[in-house]
Amino acid sequence: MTTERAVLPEDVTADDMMTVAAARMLTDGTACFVGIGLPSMAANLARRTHAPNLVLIYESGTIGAKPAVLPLSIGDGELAETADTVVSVPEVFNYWLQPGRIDVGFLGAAQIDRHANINTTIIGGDYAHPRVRLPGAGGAPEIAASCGEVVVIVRQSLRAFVERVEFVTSVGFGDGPGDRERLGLRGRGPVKVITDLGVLEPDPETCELILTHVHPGVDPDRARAATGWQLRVAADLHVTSPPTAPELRALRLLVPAKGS
Amino acid sequence: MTTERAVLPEDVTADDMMTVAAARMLTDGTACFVGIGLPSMAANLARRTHAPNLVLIYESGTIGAKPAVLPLSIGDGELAETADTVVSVPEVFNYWLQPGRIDVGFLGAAQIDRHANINTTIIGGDYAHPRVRLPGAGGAPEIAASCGEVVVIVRQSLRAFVERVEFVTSVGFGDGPGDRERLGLRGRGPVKVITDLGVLEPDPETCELILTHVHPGVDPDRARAATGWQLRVAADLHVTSPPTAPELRALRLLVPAKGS
Amino acid sequence: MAPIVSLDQALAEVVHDGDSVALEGFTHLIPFAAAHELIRQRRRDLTLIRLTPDLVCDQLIGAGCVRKLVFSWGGNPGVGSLHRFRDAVEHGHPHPLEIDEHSHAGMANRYVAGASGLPFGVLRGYSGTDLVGHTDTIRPITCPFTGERLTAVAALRPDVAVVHAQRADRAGNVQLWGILGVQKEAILASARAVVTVEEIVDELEPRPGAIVIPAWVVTCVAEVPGGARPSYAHGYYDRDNEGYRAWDAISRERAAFAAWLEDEVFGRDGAAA
Amino acid sequence: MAPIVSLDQALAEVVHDGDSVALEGFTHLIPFAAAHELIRQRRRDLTLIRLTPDLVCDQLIGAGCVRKLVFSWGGNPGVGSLHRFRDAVEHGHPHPLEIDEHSHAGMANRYVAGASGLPFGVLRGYSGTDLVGHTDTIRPITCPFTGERLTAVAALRPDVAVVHAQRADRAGNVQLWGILGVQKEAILASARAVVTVEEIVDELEPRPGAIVIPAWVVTCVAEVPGGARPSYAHGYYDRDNEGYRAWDAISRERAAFAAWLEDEVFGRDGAAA
Repeated sequence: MTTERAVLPEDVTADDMMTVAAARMLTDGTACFVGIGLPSMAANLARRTHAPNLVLIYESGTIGAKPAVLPLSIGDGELAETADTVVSVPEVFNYWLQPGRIDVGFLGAAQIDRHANINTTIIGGDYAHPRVRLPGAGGAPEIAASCGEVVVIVRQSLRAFVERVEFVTSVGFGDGPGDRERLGLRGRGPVKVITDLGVLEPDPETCELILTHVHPGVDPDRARAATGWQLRVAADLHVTSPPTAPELRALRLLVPAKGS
Repeated sequence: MTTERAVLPEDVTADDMMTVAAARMLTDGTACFVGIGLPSMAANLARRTHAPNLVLIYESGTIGAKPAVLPLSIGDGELAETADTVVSVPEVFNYWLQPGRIDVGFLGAAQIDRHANINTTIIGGDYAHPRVRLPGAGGAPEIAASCGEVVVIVRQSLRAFVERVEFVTSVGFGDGPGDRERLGLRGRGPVKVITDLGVLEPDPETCELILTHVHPGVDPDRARAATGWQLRVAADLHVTSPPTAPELRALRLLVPAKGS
Repeated sequence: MAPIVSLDQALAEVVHDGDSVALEGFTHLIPFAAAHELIRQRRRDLTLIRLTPDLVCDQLIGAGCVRKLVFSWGGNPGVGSLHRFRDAVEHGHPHPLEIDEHSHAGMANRYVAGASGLPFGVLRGYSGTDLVGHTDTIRPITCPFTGERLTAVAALRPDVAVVHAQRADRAGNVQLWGILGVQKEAILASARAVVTVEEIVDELEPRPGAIVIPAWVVTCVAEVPGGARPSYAHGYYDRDNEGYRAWDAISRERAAFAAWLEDEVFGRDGAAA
Repeated sequence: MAPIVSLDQALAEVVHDGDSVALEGFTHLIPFAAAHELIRQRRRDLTLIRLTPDLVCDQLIGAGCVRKLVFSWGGNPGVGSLHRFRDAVEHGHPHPLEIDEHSHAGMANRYVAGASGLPFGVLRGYSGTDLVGHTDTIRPITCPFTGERLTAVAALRPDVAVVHAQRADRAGNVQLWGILGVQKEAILASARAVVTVEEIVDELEPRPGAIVIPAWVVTCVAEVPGGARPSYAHGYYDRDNEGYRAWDAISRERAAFAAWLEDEVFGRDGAAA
């Protein structure tokens, strides 16, 4: 169990580390369906570092977008101007996402549970009278269902990492092994959950998310304390390698450090 | 019963009269789904005479085509160059034809029967071993089903006008009253069959095609003799008015008279 | 073939209280000016249909125009919550809001079915999600060839579609380009369609990536330059991202929103728009 | 991302005996050169899939490459019959031809279903026609919301799509414009796709009405100027209507066709094409 306590350089935040770690999950030349926010940031970082031929697909129908500036929405004009082609919203979901042509789906989450199910619909109360009404599904349910695999990016906290999501907006592994097949979900589902503390991966046996990586300077106990279920730690826990100079340079060009 | 025997001028053939009579069926400002051959000729004649704002739609996805020359196929480049918009073949059938947006479908036929059902599939033998294999359905079945109404153009002969088509490629009135509703066909179906001898229309009671017009110089008996069922003649049989000078001029520009 | 009229006339004639109104434009070409005119005309009990209710729906909901929302993602893109939408769902203010909630793929296929004259669309979706339990517009369907279980969604057939586009010609043929969203489907699925445009031109000179909606499927067209702000019109002006960020503060408190409504909506004239 | 190869290499690597091959192009951009190369390579037992089998299918059928034809309209547009097709159906020459016959709307929806990863498509069609009784790829389906009876058609999932387009860039991104037909659907419904183009260019300068097929869904591209003749390539050359008329005489007699095959197909070189 490798637990040398490397720490991150002063100028690298946990969010920076999370974004860099997420970007590293993307293989050059593959196609990635990109959610807005952290996923978009990480995907665009990947395209500027090790994956220049990453094909970015946004639910706005922009296929092969190469934004020079980070888009605020999934429908910024920049995406259409730089795309290989722009198709209608029905087409991007029916012809491109649904058949499983897209290798990786990159999603965020408000709540994620032990079996990597995602909630972006309500928190507290019931559906008719929620305490907090979240935006809802968007493209996520079908991205989670049909992409070859799914990578989730979410900050780790007791609020976000729960035993069981209050509302299943997008299915990870349902109640466990065999559920994706039973539900007819053809993609492999979530293979990695990238947080500001480390990386979680599903246990092949139980489909339960376990901690496989911590970021430099993060004690596994901190990750446990930020998780709403008994988080298991992989026998061979790894420490994420800190951002390289080129990764940091590219990240800073993408998102200037706070205050700069 | 008006039966003054006007005759057509020397230079006007029965086909010319058929085309002119068919063109007259189209109302300016309506949308017309055009089959190739005689229908296309008649529709383009209408656009050059009384219906300049007729919207021509071809199954090649050319919507609002304004061909300067008569196309040989339903996919000539001229149609795309002059169209208001060009859509894919799935779109023209799903978004434009199927919902019933198109007022008139203009069809040809190899065989048509007493109830205006159309055969363009086989003649003689059986389906597996036909004596004559015809081209088949193309867009006709759905044009016949979904256009507001249908106009058929076909030369009248014992071979073409049969008691019952050997193969129902496109449904007119099936076996008679109520069949279109029963089959879920939402358009009114064939309202006119224009031939080189006259015009047939369905009897509102029986949906049987009866002779309502003869072209100038045509005796109703000639039409009867060219029909494979006991053709009834309307009590108030009319004689088609011969082509006007402007109609003839436009027709000649469209299709030069044989030998000229 | 589609008359060119003023914004207020267009909406007064085409949109009535209680109508179901598809207000589309996917981030791009959102018909803000038309929505503000609906507020000025004090339309009530509308069923608002939109994949991504963003500021435009927050405003209509806060102004009390909306009885029911049919949607798939209700947020302020890249910023956060829609506070008027949340206030309606969480506290029933200004009055309770009925919702019919879907995913983007489901909504897109509901429009496609409507545009195609079909009662339903089919997709691989919703399976295993809790969305299924909260609407009657999602049902299972079995493939008659393979026996495979898939999902059917009910067609959308709005009374009216309201969209914004870059241009129309004097006959009312509409041209739009850039991100296409579901506008064509929304227009073709709806019984009537109002289109606002940046400009009326003599000739729709062809453009790469542009689609044309023929005038004969459009009810009327109104020329409203800037009609999509703070959203954008590709080739005319950019998205006002600052405006989207600023909305968070404006919409957070009922009073601030009411003041905004007075100044920015009721304080302006649709005929002049 | 899609390799640029020679015509003969492209087809030798991608199309095998017994494959189902979608050969599309709706009057426009018909891949004649690719079809002739299939004849030269003496492919056998192909299931040929095409809405409008015209001369290109007449040639493949007459040359004995085709075991089964999946189609919706088999004629010589504006001219008349396809004599080789008729000879195969009526007399089993050069050998019997199995057929799966549909309407254009049905075929289009079968491609759409295939491109969408669905096992079937739904349409209002075939009801009351005799087409229903002669194929098992048409079945009734009931709307789970309204109970309405509609028609389902089985998805098309060809082994290979072969299409012709105007241009590709060096990465293999394909651009086509004019009449679009079902080429995009055919490519996306198929396991592999070969695209022949009029020219390879450095940059796909955007064009009105053009669609782009990304290289990552294309298997390989071959540059074949004139590859659609006697069909046409919008912006490059016109349809050879005389050639279509002339085909009637060439194809009417088996001997004349055999002579044409020797001279025009086997007498030419695919690598040079």
